[in-house]
Amino acid sequence: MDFEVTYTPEQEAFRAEVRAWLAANVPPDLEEPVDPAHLSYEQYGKRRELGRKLGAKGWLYPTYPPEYGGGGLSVDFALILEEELDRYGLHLPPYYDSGGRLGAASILVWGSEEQKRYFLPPMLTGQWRTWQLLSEPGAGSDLAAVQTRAVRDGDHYVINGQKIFIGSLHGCEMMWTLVVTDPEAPRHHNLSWFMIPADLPGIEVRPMELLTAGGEGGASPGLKHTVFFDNVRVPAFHLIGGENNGWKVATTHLELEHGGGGLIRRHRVAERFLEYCLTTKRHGVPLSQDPDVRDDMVEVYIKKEIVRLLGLRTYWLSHANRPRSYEGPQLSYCRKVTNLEIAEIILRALGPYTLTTDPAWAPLAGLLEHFQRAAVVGLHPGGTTDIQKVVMARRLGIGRTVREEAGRLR
Amino acid sequence: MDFEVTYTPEQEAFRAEVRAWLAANVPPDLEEPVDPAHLSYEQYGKRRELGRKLGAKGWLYPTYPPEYGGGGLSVDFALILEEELDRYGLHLPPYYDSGGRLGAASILVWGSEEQKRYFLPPMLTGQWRTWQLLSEPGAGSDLAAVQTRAVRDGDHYVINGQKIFIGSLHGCEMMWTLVVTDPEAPRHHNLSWFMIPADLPGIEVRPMELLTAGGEGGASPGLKHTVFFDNVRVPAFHLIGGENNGWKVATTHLELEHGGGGLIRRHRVAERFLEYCLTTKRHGVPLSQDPDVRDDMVEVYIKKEIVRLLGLRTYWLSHANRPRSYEGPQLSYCRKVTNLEIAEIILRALGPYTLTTDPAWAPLAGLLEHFQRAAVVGLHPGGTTDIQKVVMARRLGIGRTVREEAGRLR
Amino acid sequence: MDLSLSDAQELLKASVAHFVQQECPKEVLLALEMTPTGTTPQLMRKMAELGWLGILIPEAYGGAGRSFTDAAVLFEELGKGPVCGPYFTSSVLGALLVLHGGSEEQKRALLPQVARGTCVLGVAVTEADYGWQPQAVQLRAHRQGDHYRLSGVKLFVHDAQAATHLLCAVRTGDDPRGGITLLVVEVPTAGLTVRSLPGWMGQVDEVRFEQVQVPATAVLGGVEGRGWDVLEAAALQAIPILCAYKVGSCQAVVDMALAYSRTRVQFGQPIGRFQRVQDHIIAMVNHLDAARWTTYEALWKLDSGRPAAASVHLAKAVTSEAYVKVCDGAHEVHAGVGVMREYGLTLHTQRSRALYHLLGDPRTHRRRLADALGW
Amino acid sequence: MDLSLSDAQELLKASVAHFVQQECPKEVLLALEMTPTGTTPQLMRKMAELGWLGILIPEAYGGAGRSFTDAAVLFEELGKGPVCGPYFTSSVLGALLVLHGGSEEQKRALLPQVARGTCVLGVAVTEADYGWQPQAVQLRAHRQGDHYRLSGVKLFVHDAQAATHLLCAVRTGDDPRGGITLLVVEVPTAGLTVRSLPGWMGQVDEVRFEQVQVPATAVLGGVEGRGWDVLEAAALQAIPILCAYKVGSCQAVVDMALAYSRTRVQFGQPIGRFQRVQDHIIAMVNHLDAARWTTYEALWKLDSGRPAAASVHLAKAVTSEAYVKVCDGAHEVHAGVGVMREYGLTLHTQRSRALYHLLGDPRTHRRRLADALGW
Repeated sequence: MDFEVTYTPEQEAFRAEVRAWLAANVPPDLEEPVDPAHLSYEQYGKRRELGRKLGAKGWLYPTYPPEYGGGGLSVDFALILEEELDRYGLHLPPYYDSGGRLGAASILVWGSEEQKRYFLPPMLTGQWRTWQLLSEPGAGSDLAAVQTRAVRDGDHYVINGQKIFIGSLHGCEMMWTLVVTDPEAPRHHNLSWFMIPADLPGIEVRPMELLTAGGEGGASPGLKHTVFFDNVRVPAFHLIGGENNGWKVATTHLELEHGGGGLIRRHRVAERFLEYCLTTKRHGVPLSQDPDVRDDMVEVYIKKEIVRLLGLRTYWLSHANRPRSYEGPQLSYCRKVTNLEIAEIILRALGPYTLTTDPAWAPLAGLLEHFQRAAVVGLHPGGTTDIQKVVMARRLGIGRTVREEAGRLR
Repeated sequence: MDFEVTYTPEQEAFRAEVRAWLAANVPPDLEEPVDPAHLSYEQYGKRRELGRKLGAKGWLYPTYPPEYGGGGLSVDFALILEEELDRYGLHLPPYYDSGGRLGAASILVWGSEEQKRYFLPPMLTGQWRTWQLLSEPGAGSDLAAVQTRAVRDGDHYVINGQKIFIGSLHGCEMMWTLVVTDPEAPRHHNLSWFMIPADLPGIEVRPMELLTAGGEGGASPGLKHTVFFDNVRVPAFHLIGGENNGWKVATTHLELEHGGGGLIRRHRVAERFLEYCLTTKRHGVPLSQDPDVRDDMVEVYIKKEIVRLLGLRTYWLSHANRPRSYEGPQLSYCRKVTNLEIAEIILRALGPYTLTTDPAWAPLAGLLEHFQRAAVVGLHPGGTTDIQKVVMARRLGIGRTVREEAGRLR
Repeated sequence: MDLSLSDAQELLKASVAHFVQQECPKEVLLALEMTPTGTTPQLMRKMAELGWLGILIPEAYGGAGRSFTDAAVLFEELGKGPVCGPYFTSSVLGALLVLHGGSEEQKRALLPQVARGTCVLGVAVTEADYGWQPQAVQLRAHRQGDHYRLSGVKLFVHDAQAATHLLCAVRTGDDPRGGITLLVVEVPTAGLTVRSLPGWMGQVDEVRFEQVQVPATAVLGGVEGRGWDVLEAAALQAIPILCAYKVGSCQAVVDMALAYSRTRVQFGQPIGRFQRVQDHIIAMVNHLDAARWTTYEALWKLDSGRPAAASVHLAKAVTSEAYVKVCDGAHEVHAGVGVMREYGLTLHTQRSRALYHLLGDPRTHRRRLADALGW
Repeated sequence: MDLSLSDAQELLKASVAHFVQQECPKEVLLALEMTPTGTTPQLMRKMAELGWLGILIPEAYGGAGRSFTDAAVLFEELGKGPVCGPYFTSSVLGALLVLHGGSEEQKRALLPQVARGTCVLGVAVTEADYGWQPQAVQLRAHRQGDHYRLSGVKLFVHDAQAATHLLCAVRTGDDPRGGITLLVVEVPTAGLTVRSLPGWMGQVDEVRFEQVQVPATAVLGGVEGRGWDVLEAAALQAIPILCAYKVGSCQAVVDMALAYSRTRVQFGQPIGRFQRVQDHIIAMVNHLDAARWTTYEALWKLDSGRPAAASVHLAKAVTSEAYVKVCDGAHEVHAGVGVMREYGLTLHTQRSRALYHLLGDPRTHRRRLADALGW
């Protein structure tokens, strides 16, 4: 077993190259607001620009095929890239683009060659940012119950409906979604999967007022929206995977939503909390010397380490193309539950300081206050904890002799 | 609100009477072995004898109607009795007789007047000890799936089948059980409920080898058995509640099995653990002064207090004949889970001492070792924790507009 | 033994429930949550008229003079809202401080006004080194002739923005406990600034003293050094009422989840038919009932004159954790809908966190429970 | 990065699995559980022949000289049984103690025999004041000429009944840590009695010394005062292998519950279709995987020469709790069947408790984790 990249000379050279490139190309004035909803348009622009530069080198999607704009690199090289970006507090992509990450994978698996050549390069090279549109008012955990309709009209489809909990700050170029194309067909055989240009007439986007605009603390998408489709005409070419085959297409991005791609990002909040306790003195003594705080720190450390290891294992399975089963939803479940647990340990350890953003009093510029809210909000996106367990149970074969297979990622 | 009996002069007098009577009648050499499976036949005899004496005064079943051998007392008087018995570490009845407690209630609710006059007095006055026979190899949580058959033959029924996890040490005089009388009828309409003399030909009783012979630590039944019925002929008069009405009869004793009668017994193991920590010195200092042990003690104390209060509330609801709903199974669930939690806190607090019965080294004469096993075994009798939650959910009306009613207790 | 409420308590419960429904529906609470005081003059007046702002104040001082359990019934219903505002701080904790520590003159001056709602008491104890131990009170009041001079900060003070008088724990001596005095500081006073703290905490404030002069007559009870004893005595009685507020909150959140479990349909059936959803709610109910009965027993001990300290610490530890966990469970049940502000669940989620440390967090009360048990 | 086992490790895994299946089926383990040693001469011989008793012992001393991860693979499979017996104590902890602390002569005398199974090492550290801190070692060895004299008790010693040699931590000086020496005590020795402790703990013993004389040459490494350093160094490497044993145990218990979830039918369907049963098993799998990957990372750090202390403490804290919780979950799944002795689940339940404190309980390792992280 080897838990790290064991560096070959070639890889050492790659790391040096990446490090030099990042030093030259990461804007020095990149800011990361505590609350992603506060990301300025200017700052967002800098991140998009960096994304395009990474994309031009194939480093935005390093393991994707080069013919579609990816880097064609193996997992070890991709890990080096992630590690070096992490030194800047960045990850791939360096802005919120879950629609790109999940959508590109889906198109790679289910799109026609023509569609891959059309849609993937702008996604993989950072030209497009893409939103995923899944939940509807009547279809949350039960995603297959979506009601948004697409009706064929010549070489277009006409889409009507409403999607909620969508997107991020500062809009997007492209959207993808799951819609009903055959209302008469049985469940899971009635849906189709569309890529939709965001600027088509009839699309309206309205912000939602949530407990937090952000997501799960450090991996948060910013603002969420309701998206309305009013007779939106989408070219038939934008239907991926064939009519009424949408649920199959969805299994790929759901696998990623359910954690199947793994997680190698550090737990920024946990780490900064630990650092805060080590460096903040009370009565001249670091907080970490208070036995109760120290026990709380250990608790946080253990929890984040377990999630880190489950994330690393799943990342390896996915990127080394090993057989996967329940590991994705397990990671997702543990991450969600752990975040809430960590939030409550921090609340206990640091008291009401954890609840304010006051410039004079808030530790870590309000990061902890945001995390208190984000950990609650983070319980549901990408599938509730209950849904993760539904998938885990099927994959583990609990009460079943036939185990459900994990969604295809390539 | 009043959490205690507020003593009227009449009640004060009753307490004095009870106290004097107990002083005169509780054998001074009553022993309670740590493991109920070690109760000698002689000691068992003393307990039975005390039970008969209590029964003669109507104090064995103090709130039951006097015409059937009960005491006809109100809840406050019954509580005084329990409190005074508790000073001897006893409770009603002073030996394991869950079959009597649960069976008597069922007969009181569902028996004909003639049956009540025949069956109740020997039960309520301690002449009979009764075993309940519920689980079968194929029917545990799913009790209604029992397969034991009773076939009418003249003025008798002929019973064949097998029951497991039955009874206690030193046998019984009577058994009751749930059997199939109409294999063609739908679920819950195919069963009948029988009182069966234990000495009928064709009944065979074999001990089972379990992790512990005991139950939930301090409230434990001793040994469990498999009971085989081989063409056992039972008079038709012994059918309670009518043919194929057995499931309704069962709702009464299941309500009690699921905690519906409440609990006012002290948590002997928790209390003795706390006392042990307060009085046992290590390096000249009581264990309770060790900050970790002290925190563990508080944890145990809080858990047992919550169960005590839920038990008291449920006891009051039941004995004051107030509307009941989810409270019984909630109590049962919390008690089971809490016992296991307390066992693990004790394991953590006191180390491997908790696991030995060695005369030289075991604290509290091995009580804690027995509790380690008993807390595990106690998860399932009287309905698993999952089953308690099934009942709670129905009673709370989770996902249902119609709430299931609690089983009748009178 | 009788674990039911009295008829009078049932009546009070019903009228508070009606009041909350009429005067503090969700839309009003969503708006009040964003205000510095959490209340309005109209609400204060109505509650005063109903006698609720003086519920614990003896009739001799213009109050209703009712029992702790009665007050708990009131606050349990307010907790269901959850109704924000300075009612607990002023009419329970503040009033009890004056009752336990005030001179006859101070009682006559303050308590009738508290009952009428024309005086609102705030209680400023905690500071930058947050905690509810006497050592944490470090703001020093320097005696200079017939007044004290104060400079410093009280932090995480609940409801200070609504207060007309702040009961401030200050240090007048070095003895950790015996050096603490309570001062009645009128608002406004020169040099005193009260500022709402931004974030996820509701009506919690910073109170800043810059060379504030307070007359010597402002010492609660007229004698220095009694502050902590008075605070402990008042807190012992106030805490179960705060617990009752949380019990009401837990009940409201459980009811919300139960209702949603019946109406929200996914996978072709009400979500409450799924055992996982059931288990979230069952865990919530278990927390609720633990909170309820530990709280009620503490109230009964207080009202019946029994030693109550252990029960009070127990109830506080249990209810504070229960409220947080009940809200967590509700978010599991509600998923997306639960975090939409207009739905109203997050009013509770926020209060469950903001009230977690008030008058001592669970860990503090667990340790004090051990002490109270004589361990 | 590669988180898979090597081909050689997969081969080892398969042969151990085959061995456990053939030589230690459930019936055998149920019988061995009741014996003082937990093993038989035949089993010892077979394992020696397969090279497993010397898996960590360098080839120079007659062992197989394999890596920590290799040893972990062996013990993970043994844990699935769960196979009892002195294998971990003797061939891992004991052998590592001799390797770290023994003189060349002692290594040559003991290690080849350990590998052959003709010598079985026991490790006696804990006493009546139970704990794995140096302060807890109080049994004093008095030097008298060319021998030491010992009187006292070692308590909760695992596998002492099987041992031919006990490595005893004794006090030869007052320094809490520097005053500890390891003595190699042969069994039998006059005045030494080893007694099985009754109860729910398997092969755990009391070792009593009454005026026992041990030659001065029995000091491990020949120099006094190094005992604790040696013990810590050996424990750091032994613990992840004990963790791997528990990982295997957790896996076996999960597999048992999975199988039962498919075959046990209640309410007309396999019980595993009920979400509550699923959730018990899911929680078990989460514990298992936390145990597995914390353990594997610690092993990797050991084998690759990285600083491993923090990972070792982490793994020990996590796996000890995991094993207990996994067994609890399995009992929820199995209900009555699970507590029937012949079913075999309780073999694990017992071991999960009996191994909980061995080499330090989770609380100890949590605290040491903080220290190891430099906090």
